[in-house]
Amino acid sequence: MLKVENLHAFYGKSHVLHGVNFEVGEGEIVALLGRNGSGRSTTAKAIMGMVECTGAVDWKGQPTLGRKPYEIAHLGIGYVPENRDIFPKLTVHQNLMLGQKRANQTGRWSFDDMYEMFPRLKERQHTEAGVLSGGEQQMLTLCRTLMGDPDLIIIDEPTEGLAPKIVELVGQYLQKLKQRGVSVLLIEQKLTIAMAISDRALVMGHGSIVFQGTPDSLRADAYIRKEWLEV
Amino acid sequence: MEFFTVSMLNGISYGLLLFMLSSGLTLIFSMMGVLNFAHASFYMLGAYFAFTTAQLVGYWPALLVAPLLVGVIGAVFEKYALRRVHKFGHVPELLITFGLSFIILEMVQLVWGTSSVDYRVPEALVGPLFTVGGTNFPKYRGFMMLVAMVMLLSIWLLLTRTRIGLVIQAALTHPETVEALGHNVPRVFMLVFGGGCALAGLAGVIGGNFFVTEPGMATLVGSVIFVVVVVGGMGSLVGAFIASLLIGIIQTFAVGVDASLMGAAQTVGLDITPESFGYPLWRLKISQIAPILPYMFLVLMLIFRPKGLLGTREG
Amino acid sequence: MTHYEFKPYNVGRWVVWSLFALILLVAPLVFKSGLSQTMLSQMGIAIIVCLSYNMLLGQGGMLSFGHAVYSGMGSFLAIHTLNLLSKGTLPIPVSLIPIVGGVSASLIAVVFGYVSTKKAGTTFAMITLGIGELIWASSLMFPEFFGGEGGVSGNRVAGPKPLSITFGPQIQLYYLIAVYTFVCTALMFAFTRTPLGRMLNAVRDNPERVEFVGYDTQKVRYLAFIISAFFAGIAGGLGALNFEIVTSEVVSGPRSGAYLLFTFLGGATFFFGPIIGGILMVLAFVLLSELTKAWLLYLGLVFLFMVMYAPGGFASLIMMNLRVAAFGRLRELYVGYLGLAVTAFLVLLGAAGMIEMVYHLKLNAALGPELTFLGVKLNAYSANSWFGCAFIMLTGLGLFELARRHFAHQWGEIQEFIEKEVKRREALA
Amino acid sequence: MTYALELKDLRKSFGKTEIIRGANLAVAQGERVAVIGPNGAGKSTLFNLISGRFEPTSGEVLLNGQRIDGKRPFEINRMGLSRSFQITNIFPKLSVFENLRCGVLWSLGYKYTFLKFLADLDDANERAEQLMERIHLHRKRDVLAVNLTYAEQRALEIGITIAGGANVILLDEPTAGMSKSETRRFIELIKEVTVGKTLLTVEHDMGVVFGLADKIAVVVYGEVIAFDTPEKVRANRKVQEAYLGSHVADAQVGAH
Amino acid sequence: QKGETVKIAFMDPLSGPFANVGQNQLRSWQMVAEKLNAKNPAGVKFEVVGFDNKGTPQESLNTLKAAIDQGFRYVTQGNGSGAAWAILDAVNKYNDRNPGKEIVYLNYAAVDPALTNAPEKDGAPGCSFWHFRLDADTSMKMEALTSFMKDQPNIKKVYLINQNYAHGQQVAKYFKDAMKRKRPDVQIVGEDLHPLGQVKDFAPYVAKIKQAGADTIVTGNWGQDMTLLVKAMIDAGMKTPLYAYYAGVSGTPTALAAGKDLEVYGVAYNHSNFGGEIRQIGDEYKKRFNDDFYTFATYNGINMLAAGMAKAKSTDPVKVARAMEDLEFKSFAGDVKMRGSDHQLQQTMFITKWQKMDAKNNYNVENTGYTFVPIKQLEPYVSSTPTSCQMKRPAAAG
Ligand SMILES: Nc1ncnc2c1ncn2[C@@H]1O[C@H](COP(=O)(O)OP(=O)(O)OP(=O)(O)O)[C@@H](O)[C@H]1O
Ligand SMILES: Nc1ncnc2c1ncn2[C@@H]1O[C@H](COP(=O)(O)OP(=O)(O)OP(=O)(O)O)[C@@H](O)[C@H]1O
Ligand SMILES: CC(C)C[C@H](N)C(=O)O
Ligand SMILES: [Mg+2]
Ligand SMILES: [Mg+2]
Repeated sequence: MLKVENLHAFYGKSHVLHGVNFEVGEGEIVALLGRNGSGRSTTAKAIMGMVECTGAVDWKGQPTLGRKPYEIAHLGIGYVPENRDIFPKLTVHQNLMLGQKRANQTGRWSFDDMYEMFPRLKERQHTEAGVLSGGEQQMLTLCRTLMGDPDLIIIDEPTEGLAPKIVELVGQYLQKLKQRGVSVLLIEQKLTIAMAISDRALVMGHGSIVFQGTPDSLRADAYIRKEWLEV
Repeated sequence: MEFFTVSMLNGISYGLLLFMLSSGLTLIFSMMGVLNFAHASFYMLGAYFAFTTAQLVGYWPALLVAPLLVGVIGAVFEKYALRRVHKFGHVPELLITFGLSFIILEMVQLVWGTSSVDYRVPEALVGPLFTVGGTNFPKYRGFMMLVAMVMLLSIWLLLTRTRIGLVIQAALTHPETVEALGHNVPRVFMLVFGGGCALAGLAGVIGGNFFVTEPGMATLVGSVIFVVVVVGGMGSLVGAFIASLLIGIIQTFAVGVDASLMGAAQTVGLDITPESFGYPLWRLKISQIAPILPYMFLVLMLIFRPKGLLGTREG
Repeated sequence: MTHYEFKPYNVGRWVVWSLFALILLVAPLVFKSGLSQTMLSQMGIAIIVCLSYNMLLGQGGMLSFGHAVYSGMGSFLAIHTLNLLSKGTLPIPVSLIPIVGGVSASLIAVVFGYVSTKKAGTTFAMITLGIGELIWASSLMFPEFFGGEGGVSGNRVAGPKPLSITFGPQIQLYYLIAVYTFVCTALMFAFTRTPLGRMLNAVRDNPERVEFVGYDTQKVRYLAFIISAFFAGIAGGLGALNFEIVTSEVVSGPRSGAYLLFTFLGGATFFFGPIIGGILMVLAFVLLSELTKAWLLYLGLVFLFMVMYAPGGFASLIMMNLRVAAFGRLRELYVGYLGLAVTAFLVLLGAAGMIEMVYHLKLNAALGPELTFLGVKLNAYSANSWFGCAFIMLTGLGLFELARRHFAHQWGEIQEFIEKEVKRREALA
Repeated sequence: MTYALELKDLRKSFGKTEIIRGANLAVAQGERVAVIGPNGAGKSTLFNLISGRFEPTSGEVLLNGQRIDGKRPFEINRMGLSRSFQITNIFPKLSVFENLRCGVLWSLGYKYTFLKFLADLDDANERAEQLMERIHLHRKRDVLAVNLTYAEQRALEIGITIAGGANVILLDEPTAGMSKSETRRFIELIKEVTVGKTLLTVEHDMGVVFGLADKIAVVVYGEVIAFDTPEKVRANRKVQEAYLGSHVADAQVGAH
Repeated sequence: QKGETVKIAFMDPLSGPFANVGQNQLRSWQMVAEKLNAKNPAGVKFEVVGFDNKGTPQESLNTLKAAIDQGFRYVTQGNGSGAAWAILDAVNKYNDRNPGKEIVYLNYAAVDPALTNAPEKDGAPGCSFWHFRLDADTSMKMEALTSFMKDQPNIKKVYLINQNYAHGQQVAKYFKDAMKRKRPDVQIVGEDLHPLGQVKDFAPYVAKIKQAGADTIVTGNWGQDMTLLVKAMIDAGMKTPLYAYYAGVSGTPTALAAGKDLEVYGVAYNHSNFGGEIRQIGDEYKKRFNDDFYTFATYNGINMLAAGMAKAKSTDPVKVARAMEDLEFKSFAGDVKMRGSDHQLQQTMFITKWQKMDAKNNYNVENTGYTFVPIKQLEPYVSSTPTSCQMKRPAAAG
């Protein structure tokens, strides 16, 4: 579904991605692993058209490179940024509304689904999102993107700052997404959960993919783990 | 009683006029966070455009055409200039509108000259609407009130019944994220800015002939509209509405009050003579400061209630 | 805004300050005419005012629309003091009058500043706007203090005259102003290097966090506001001496606006930016307006373009080039600059020619279609002039675009080099 | 005995919702306490109440036996309490060094002075330099804080917090967003600089919690439901249910 | 001095909001100079050059410096007393400090009476040897106006509305003084001073005037403050007669025309329906610039300079200034005299009434079809006011 070829990305003059290649298939959960600063978030932004880049990104057979982020979003890619970009002055509910691309859009997910998934959000639905706790904000960003009914969702470190119990929950929900036919590109730091739920794992280092394989093969590959994941 | 009624009517209609002048500014400020110093210039443009279009096709079409033209100019400005400086922060945004106001002023003087133009109230709206004990209440004032109410209603609907308001508010702080959610942020910004300018233009069409259409007209209303927006609570439309009315009414009644501090002091037995310290201040009558009361209002409001009347946030 | 603090001595800094002093010293010897001497004097004053304004804007993030209140009230109190002095009731020399202006302005700031600085951001901006409007409006209403339309005038040739310096001739006054300019600039620079100065930056950046390292943000702003008013008042006092008349325009809104605009144009993010701003302010108001009737249009356009393309003001442009120079790459750029300058000049020439013709048609058409622009005779009715101007402008524009592309490329390459170099040095450190 | 920090029946409501519902806690001098609890339980809010960012609706906060509730943040800071923020809160346009020096100035008594040069404040400069080295940012001495990476900003956040040498330090998720190695290093650093001081830290990472804390306070729904040694808290049924989840108690801890 | 060129520096706003007035007046000076160059008794050639003082005192000082640098010895200014004071003061000081290079200042429209009187308090400047005023000052105009008003029996209750600054305050003060002398029975039923240029809506004032039961309104307002006042009166259907200083200034006539039967009187040293040379100049001016010629003082200014130079047989400012003291010369409306004691021109004043054009009064003001018809002519002595000026004359000039 998503095919990334020879992707190079730049922040101004600094060259961050050096030829990234990978694919994400339909209904697949792919984990993108790597150390801090290895370029995972940049990859996500490049796919969304938010950084300057060269190479090719194909989405359902259509090239998307050079399009504007909102156009890419309309093509069905959802993105959950890493730094909890909730809209602080809007209420929780309004934040979710903005996830929808058009007013009263109906898709796989309804407000109720979201509130069911995270009851905490339901309780806070009329609160300004800016005052939510860190973890609540994290939940909100995830739900907001889901409201846009994407076919592929790119999630950047969704479990950051979540209580262990909720981390498990998020894992379960990602599985659920998959069941409903949504592909997931999961950028993670926490190996445990990433390995537990993903179909395939990618490991990134210094701006390129240094390993592709199943979680099991990654587990088996001590060298990659040592060199590119742990210190 | 007659004086009271007339003053009340004057106050309300003046307040509504203020609202008309500042609604576009509120719109832009609340949604985009831009303090548009060229707002009054767009108001002036509206008046001049209306003057010219009214000569060509008559007043009523001008009522539509002139604001549209102003709106287009505003949108173009947003697209090619304001947008570029958005990322630099609020001060540059404000300054670029400052620069624009110079340019508009000079352009207006080049095209229409530096004297006032003879932009008149249409025949149909000349004359009294009704009479209160010998004082006419002009039709045009009534018309102004009507338009102001329509403006209030339509902006309110826009803000509460559409998602455009949400998109913009969110885009203010996190434009990238909003785009990633599938919203065409730049276009929305352009529409809002253009819309706000068009509102200013409409105020110009209506205010231009009520007041005087001349190059100084922008400066005349320049700062008082900021007072309305701030006193109402930055970005609160209803707040701006209430503030306009309050300012209009207070100012109007203040004109009728000839009391001074000196009078007050004398009633409590203090004797103030021209030799007393600060005599000019003691002597000052309320009616003399009526036109600058809004600024006092502004300062006091910000000191004691920085959010403004209905504002939800500060700064 | 990086601060390298070399102790004990910073040679570069000594050079810069000596140069500044030297320029102040010789400027009137180079520009001798009466007008240029007053202009130089005004520049000195403008420099102080803009620097003091930048204490608020650049260093404290406080956007004030009422700075003229403080410089202006300083002027008024200074001129009243001068008049007392002329009458012999006050035994202080004329050269100390600006200090009176400064002290009185800061006293006023003690009152108004308290209410203004309670909040930051837009609230602050709007309070200053309101206070500014109030003072301006009352300046006309109270002729007793503000002198009505005619303002208050005085005579600076008064009081004791040590060394037979009367301050009558402009040149003597200029040197007084120069001394004040130098000292005030030095003091304001020193301020940026003090704990309060630094906390002011911190308050600008993140007031909330400041509260959690022990500082009361409101108090930081308040103190800075008073200090800034002090310098503004000194400038006001110097202005009173320079013009020997103070009218209500010195507290006016447009005056406050001019401080804001030109401080920004000079560059609010660098200490020395406002110095450029002050100089430009005087040039624009005095010279540009004599040169052309369209000066306000030009001014507006300059602002528009500066804000869009160089939001850091002239100072940032200079600093960018200094950085290139520091890495030893400035030389290669001179061809590029030359190209840019020549082509930009062509564009300007053509555009200005047309603007001048339009203005001429509008304002002076009755005096005949001819006008002289930069020594060239243009005929506003002839297609030739228009065509000529348009041709020059369009050719200029085309060439400019070429030059710009070339330059942008070169510039980008150099910046890349510098980035790398910085990284390399960082790694070495 | 006087506690370093004591909360007595602390309550806080926002509008109608009560977020902190009668929290009680007494932290002794020199104790290192980890505060854990589900998302939205009120941990950060508790910190905000203690540090003066919010005013409690009712109840008392005592710092070394003195009431501090209702005081402004800078007053509390001057009394020897310093905190970091969950969402990075630094001075973006100042260099790393300046950021740290800002954290140092008041505690060394320089206050609002504008009669001394910063360059001459040897003690402050030295302290800032030392700190910079300790948080491994000395290579970025003159880099503006905005230009730091996220992890570096987090480090700076903590640097500013400990710069003033306060006796009671509150850290809100100090290691969020850091990689494992960085986390490890930071835990060491935190341990080092808080020797003899009182520390409260919010954490979701159980590895950190168990590695760092003498005691753990569990906040659930605005109340402190448990306050005890790590072993006892881990064994606590209620805590497991409310927070740790089924297998985390052992699995995740083991992972580190 | 025959054949010499005398350069006059004109300093008034040529850009910004008052540029229209400034431009108009500069052209008036230039055209009058051109006309009179052909036949002036001194045989000199006048050349008027514009300097843009932007209407502000401070910029006036800069333009003055610029003019001095360029060798100008005569300056003229009129728009606004603020700038006038600045120039007066600067000229005084400059002449003091630069003997032999003196400058003379012709004031053609700034009407603060204090400019030709003794200083009101210490430190303030007052009348000056270097300053000559061609316009009639506020007190003189009020003298003329009240001389007319005292004969109007239906004036009983007067309402004063003025701008709260020097000029407006003076109008109010002089009116009260004069009326007390001339018609003690006239009652002042109300008095308003409003901030200059701040009022957007005059309806409240109109309501207040009505409430006060006034039968006459006196105002010194000008510009927007005048136009908006008139508009508000028309809107409210108020017909109370209006006695104004500046009913004829740009834009106001257009507003007046909408009021149809509004009763408006003005006072000035001129009116628009003269015949003779001045009319020719006016007509030609209108043809050339499509604008009204209203600054008649320019005619007097050039004439006075020429006569002064002829008398002094020199163009040296000190000598010319001396010669112009008590000089009698021809104005557009007969003989006039520059009073030596305070340098205030003594001239005939006119009361005009706003009405439809007719055969005799056919100057179409702002193309409204209306005009200001002179209904009373007052000889110079009527409006002449005493001066407290104690002129200090330079020794060289004595
Ligand atoms: N806005 C930016 N400007 C310049 N460089 C950047 C920017 N954002 C990221 N970088 C650099 O790009 C590189 C890759 O960053 P990226 O955010 O993609 O890493 P990551 O793998 O997501 O790491 P993290 O765990 O920190 O999220 C890093 O070296 C970082 O310093
Ligand atoms: N100013 C406020 N107004 C309204 N509600 C608030 C405010 N501040 C916090 N809250 C609410 O209080 C609750 C507790 O928030 P807090 O930030 O203390 O949680 P937390 O325990 O730190 O959670 P996390 O671990 O996710 O950071 C949240 O539900 C939040 O929405
Ligand atoms: C423009 C003029 C009507 C101003 C008037 N001369 C005055 O002194 O106020
Ligand atoms: Mg990342
Ligand atoms: Mg928290």
